[in-house]
Amino acid sequence: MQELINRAKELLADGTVARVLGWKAGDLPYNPEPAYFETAEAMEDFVYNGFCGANLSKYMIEASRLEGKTLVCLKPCDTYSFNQLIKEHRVDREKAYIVGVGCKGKLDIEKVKKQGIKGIESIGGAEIADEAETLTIQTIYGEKTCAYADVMLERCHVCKGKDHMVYDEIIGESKETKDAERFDEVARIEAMSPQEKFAFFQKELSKCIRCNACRNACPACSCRKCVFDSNKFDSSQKANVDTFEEKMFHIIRAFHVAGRCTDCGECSRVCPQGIPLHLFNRKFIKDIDELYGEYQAGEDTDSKAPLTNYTFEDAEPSIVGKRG
Amino acid sequence: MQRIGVFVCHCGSNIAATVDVKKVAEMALMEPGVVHSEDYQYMCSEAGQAKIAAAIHEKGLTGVVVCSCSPRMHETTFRKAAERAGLNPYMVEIANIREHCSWIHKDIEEGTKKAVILMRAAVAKVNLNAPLQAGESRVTKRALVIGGGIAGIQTALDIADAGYEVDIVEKTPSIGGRMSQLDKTFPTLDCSACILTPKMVEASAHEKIKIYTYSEVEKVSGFVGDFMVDIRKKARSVDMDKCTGCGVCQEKCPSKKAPSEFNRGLNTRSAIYTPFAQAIPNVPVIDREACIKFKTGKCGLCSKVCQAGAIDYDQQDEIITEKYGAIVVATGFDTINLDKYDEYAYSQSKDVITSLELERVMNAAGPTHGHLERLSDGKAPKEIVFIQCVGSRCSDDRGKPYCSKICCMYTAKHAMLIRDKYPDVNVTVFYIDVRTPGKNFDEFYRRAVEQYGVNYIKGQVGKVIPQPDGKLLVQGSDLLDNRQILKEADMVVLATAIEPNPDVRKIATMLTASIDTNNFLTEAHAKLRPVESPTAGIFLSGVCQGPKDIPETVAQAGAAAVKAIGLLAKDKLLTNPCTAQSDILLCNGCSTCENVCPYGAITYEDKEVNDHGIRETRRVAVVNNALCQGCGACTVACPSGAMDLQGFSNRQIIAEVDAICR
Amino acid sequence: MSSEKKQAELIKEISGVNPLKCMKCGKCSASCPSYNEMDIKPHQFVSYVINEDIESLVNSKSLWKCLSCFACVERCPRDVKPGKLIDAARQVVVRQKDQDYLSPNEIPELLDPELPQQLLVSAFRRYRR
Amino acid sequence: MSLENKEFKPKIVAFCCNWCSYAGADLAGSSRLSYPADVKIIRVPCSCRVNPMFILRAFEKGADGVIMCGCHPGDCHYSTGNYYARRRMTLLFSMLDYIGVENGRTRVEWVSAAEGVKFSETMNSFVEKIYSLGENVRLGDLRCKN
Amino acid sequence: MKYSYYPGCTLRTKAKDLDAYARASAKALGFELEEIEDWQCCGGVYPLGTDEIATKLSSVRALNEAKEKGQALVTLCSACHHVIKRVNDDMKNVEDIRTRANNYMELPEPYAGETEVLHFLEVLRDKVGFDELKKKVTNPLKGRKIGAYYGCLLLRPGKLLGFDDPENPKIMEDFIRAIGAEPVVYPYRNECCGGYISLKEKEMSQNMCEKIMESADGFGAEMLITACPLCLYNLNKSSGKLPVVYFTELLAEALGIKEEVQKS
Repeated sequence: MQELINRAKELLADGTVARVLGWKAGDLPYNPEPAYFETAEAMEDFVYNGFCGANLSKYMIEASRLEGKTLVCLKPCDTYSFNQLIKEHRVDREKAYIVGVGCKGKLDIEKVKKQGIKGIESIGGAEIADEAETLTIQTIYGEKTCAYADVMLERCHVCKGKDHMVYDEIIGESKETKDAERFDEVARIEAMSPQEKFAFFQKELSKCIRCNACRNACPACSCRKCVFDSNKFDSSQKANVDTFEEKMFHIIRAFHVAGRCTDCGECSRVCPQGIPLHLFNRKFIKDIDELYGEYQAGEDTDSKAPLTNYTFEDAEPSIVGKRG
Repeated sequence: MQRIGVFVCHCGSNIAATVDVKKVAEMALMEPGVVHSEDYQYMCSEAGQAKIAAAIHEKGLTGVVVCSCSPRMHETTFRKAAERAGLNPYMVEIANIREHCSWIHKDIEEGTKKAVILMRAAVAKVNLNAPLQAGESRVTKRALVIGGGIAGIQTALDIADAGYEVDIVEKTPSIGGRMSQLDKTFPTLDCSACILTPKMVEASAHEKIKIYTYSEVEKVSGFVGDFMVDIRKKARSVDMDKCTGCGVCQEKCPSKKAPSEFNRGLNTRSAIYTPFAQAIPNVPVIDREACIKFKTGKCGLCSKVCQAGAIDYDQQDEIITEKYGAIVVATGFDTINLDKYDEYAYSQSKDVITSLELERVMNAAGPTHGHLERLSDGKAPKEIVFIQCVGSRCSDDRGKPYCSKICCMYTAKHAMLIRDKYPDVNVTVFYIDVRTPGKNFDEFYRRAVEQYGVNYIKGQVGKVIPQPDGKLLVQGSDLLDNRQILKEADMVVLATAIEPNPDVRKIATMLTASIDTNNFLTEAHAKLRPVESPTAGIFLSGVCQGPKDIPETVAQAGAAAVKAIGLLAKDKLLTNPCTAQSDILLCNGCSTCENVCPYGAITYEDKEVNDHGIRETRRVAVVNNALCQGCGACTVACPSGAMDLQGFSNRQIIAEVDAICR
Repeated sequence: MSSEKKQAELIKEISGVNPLKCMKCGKCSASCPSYNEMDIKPHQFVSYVINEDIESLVNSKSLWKCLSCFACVERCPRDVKPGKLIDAARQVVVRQKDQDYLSPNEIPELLDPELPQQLLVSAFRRYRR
Repeated sequence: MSLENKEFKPKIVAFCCNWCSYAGADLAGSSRLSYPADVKIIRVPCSCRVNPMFILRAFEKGADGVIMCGCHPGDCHYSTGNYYARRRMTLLFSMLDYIGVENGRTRVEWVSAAEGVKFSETMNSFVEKIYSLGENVRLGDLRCKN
Repeated sequence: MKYSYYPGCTLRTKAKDLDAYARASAKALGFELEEIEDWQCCGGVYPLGTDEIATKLSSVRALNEAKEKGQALVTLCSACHHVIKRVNDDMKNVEDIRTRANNYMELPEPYAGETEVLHFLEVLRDKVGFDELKKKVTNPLKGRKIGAYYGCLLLRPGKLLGFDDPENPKIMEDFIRAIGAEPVVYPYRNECCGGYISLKEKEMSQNMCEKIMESADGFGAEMLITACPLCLYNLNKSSGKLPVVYFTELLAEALGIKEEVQKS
């Protein structure tokens, strides 16, 4: 982290960048939040550790409009999102100085809490440079430990890899954390009976409180105005609770980002209700891979997206019934 | 709030028999926005239209719903009527209660219920309609004709005579097309060259016509009135300006083994060649695949003998870009490949030939100098058998499902010509049906039978069996006699099915003109718009649209020309106002819409916007309304809903959905 | 349904042939190697089925002269395949009781030392239930 | 068609492209080829105009089945519209299947302007399918609030 | 390379030669024909009634056995090839037949036409390659003028069997060329010999064979080859103008193993 901070200060000092986009410590040891730093002094609050899960790519939409370059810290998976935003002309590559930061898997505080660890005062072992494979947690009830891998975010178990897709320089090493197959969960649901599938999704979606956290965090959901907020589809009748958007919000949101979603997992990470929203996006990704050839959004900035592309021999929609 | 009038048509009893029209009109009054409703016997009649006009005036209608036949039938009629009464024509919507309702249902209650729902959907839509104004686009006063056969030549001449510039693009080294390969033409038996060559000369001499031979259309963009076309002028290796057409190069060329395309491969030609003596332009090309100079670097004889110094081995393909207001497709046909019909032994015997090959055999400039002889041994045949419908009228994948239309007549012609010139030769024709619908056609065929003694046998041939002595045993049916015939012949002529020139698929794709399962270009309306493609500004001339003979081709060529002239005569075109439009405030500038637009109608511009007081420059999508055809692909691709389609907006369609599911 | 109609339907069903596709070109009869042995000619089979004259069809000599060589099937331009109709008609006959065209009793006299099994097997399949 | 359940009259929305399928439906009409009145057609310029939101909207408003018809691949009036539509619908249908909505409630058929018979046959078979599936409760009921 | 092999009834009795020469030649060419266990007769004719199932089961059994071994199924006799290939096509493409046949068979895993069915000649052409065969010929049959007799079963229906152009086939001609002899093309090579009809209509069949013989003779053939025991029988029953042998006999001869086979 120190290397990162030093380098950031250097770049601020020589005027290469006008600001730094990173994370600053929150009120709790596990909730750092995205922040801009414009001076060396301000950098004192800068943190980068296992709880810095937030994908900063999306902030670059806004930062692209600011005067001067912004140094942005992107983890390997964040760079896919950044690339995708370049492809969609939403960020200006010239306005970004990308520091590819190392990552050894990001942590899910909910998983820590599920282990019965409460009253947390401080957490050791979450530093990136730290080789520790366990977290040492000081709580008001004394010291507790848990395995790092056991409390990682779901997305880190199916990590896309430790390579940055786009960067100006890389600081810190990344670790391979993949220990599960990306589509296993989707396949498990696909294998269910229609009744089971429906029951599963009905249960999950019923938890939704329409707080829009998923939409706010999603780098693909970067529309100036969401269709659910505009009157273009008559889809935002706020008066009635049981409206179109209420029922179909997540399906439509997933469809809107289909072929653009990099599977960064932010939606599920930020959901206060713990809905596994990534299962929608990942279903589309799985289908796209199977039907139209492997495609990873954000891997490059110029390939044709699956939904703006076609071949003469594409599968017919009836394949859905035939696949069983 | 709109003030909507609903007009329910009885269509005589067509609608009224299955739909309670009074009830539909009555129910309409309960719909939001509806201030007037009435029913009438024939809404499309003058009296019916007058009722609509009257209601517009008297009730101050802002929208009209007509419950009647399909919008494909009378939408334009009603829109024009409304326009005459001072209403924007795009404030009219049709509820299709005939084709989609009364004609398919029997129960009145059921039919009425459905008609009411269809009416509601249309009313819901009109409630959200907005007046639309057709835009204008300019017309480039020049036409392109693709294909230089008789169809293309005739079309070009007619357009040029009307005073417009025309370019002909012809793939082969000369214009003339299939007709130039024919010996005589039915039903008058004039010599084909005698009537075609003057037209070729006229076209090449016409000051308004420019001919690009040995050239192909490479790229087409733009739209009706304003097409931009790239034409590839293939390297001829001969300078067209210098060449005098003396022909010495062809005589001296040592490479003479290339099969002659013009003579259907029945003999050979030199590597530097003009396809035939009357070729226009009379400038040879070098076939680089056959030329010794190009293959080995040695030779160069043609260059040495050319006194004009016209030979240019370094010539490159050239791309010419030109603008056109109208494009006429006249790509013609070829005969089908007979590989799958070897029961007729076409690949096994040289004496089994196609009718087009017979044309060359009969022609004085052909491989046998016009003598009727067997290609295997040069002997004069005594028995000739013609087999009709080879590959035509086949429902399997070997042939074509359609009738090729010209074969009955040219076979009668061939039979007659042979009997006339060689009275000792017996001619037998195996036919399934003899089809002669045309002026003086049946008389012509009867002449072959009655005056020339051609033996017509009703029945198809099953197999042609080559004999060790070189004769051909034809095993066929005589269905009228109910017997199987074994007939010994010296020559067998196959009336081979014709198919559109294979290039037409590529061309149709470039033009976004639709094509049917047989690769014939589709006309805009089978009966009422037979020479227009559904794609605006594209016209069809000749066999590319369907099998036809020379008189029909020439007639269609003229018709296509008239349609093209009608377009070129306009200074401005009104464009379809149902185009996409992007909401500048919602646009993310993501380019997704641009990627799916088939017309290149969407571009991105940096524009100053005022978003609730915030002024900034944004990259936003801009639709060129002249290019946009209104398919709507972009509207669905757009994630933010910024892109919408006028006349079929998201809200309008959702309103229809809601009305139906209510 | 009349019994003739039923039989016609049965033949269409067994053969999978739609006789209405026939355009009466006669290419089947032109291809048939057994043509001269047949009383009802291949191209006529179609009209017998269309006209529901199954009686004549099943009593025709042609049934037992067709070689099932598929020349007519291969060459039929309309995908009608008269050979299949003939086979179906033969099926209709041999499926009826005591209508076998070949009885085991005749076999010994038909045999000769070179005669391949295949011939007996296939003849049995064609001629018997 | 199974009509045992006389009570159930399904609501079926058919999106038809203007150039092929709507014309095919017209041809079915002018050929008097009947299909159940439960089908209501919405005219769109091209199958690529059909937004998945329209389909979800229909279900949400109580439709029991939604079918989309367009020109055959390769025959699109706008050249490529139906190719995009084909991908969109395939993915949408797969998603609906994934969340447990019966696959039979959605269908895409390519119907040309000449295929009046196909149009009517398609609608008959689709309506029959919807009758066999019964009323659509799931999509209207995806997110029950507790 | 190992193939499952279906000999068929006649190759076990009257046409032992066809079989013996084929097996020996296969070995010489570096592939093996592994006879499937407990095969049953294919029935000799493809059941034309679309409603027949029972008569197709023996073929399905053979096909399934090859599938379980993961091998292609090779046939020699034209009739067996015709029947098995077409039944396989039914199993692959005709749902009704597939379902009903599988119901009868009660296989551990339903059979759906997975097996590739190859005629011995197709193995020579598509797997070994005629060029490769030519290299292995030790005793080229130089100067011999040979007419190929295809008959009907191998070729038709052309689309289903996919063997060769049914009107102008050339696989046997290429084969003849590969073993060093000169093929004689004659128009009756794809006409029927009369087939099973020779049991009760000897004269008809003989007339047909006569025509075939005459045509071949007229074009200069000195002998005929065939793949079908029934064709061989019928042709031999005619005037016998030309000798008729199985193609495998000439193959063995060209590979220099004919005598070896005869001895064993």
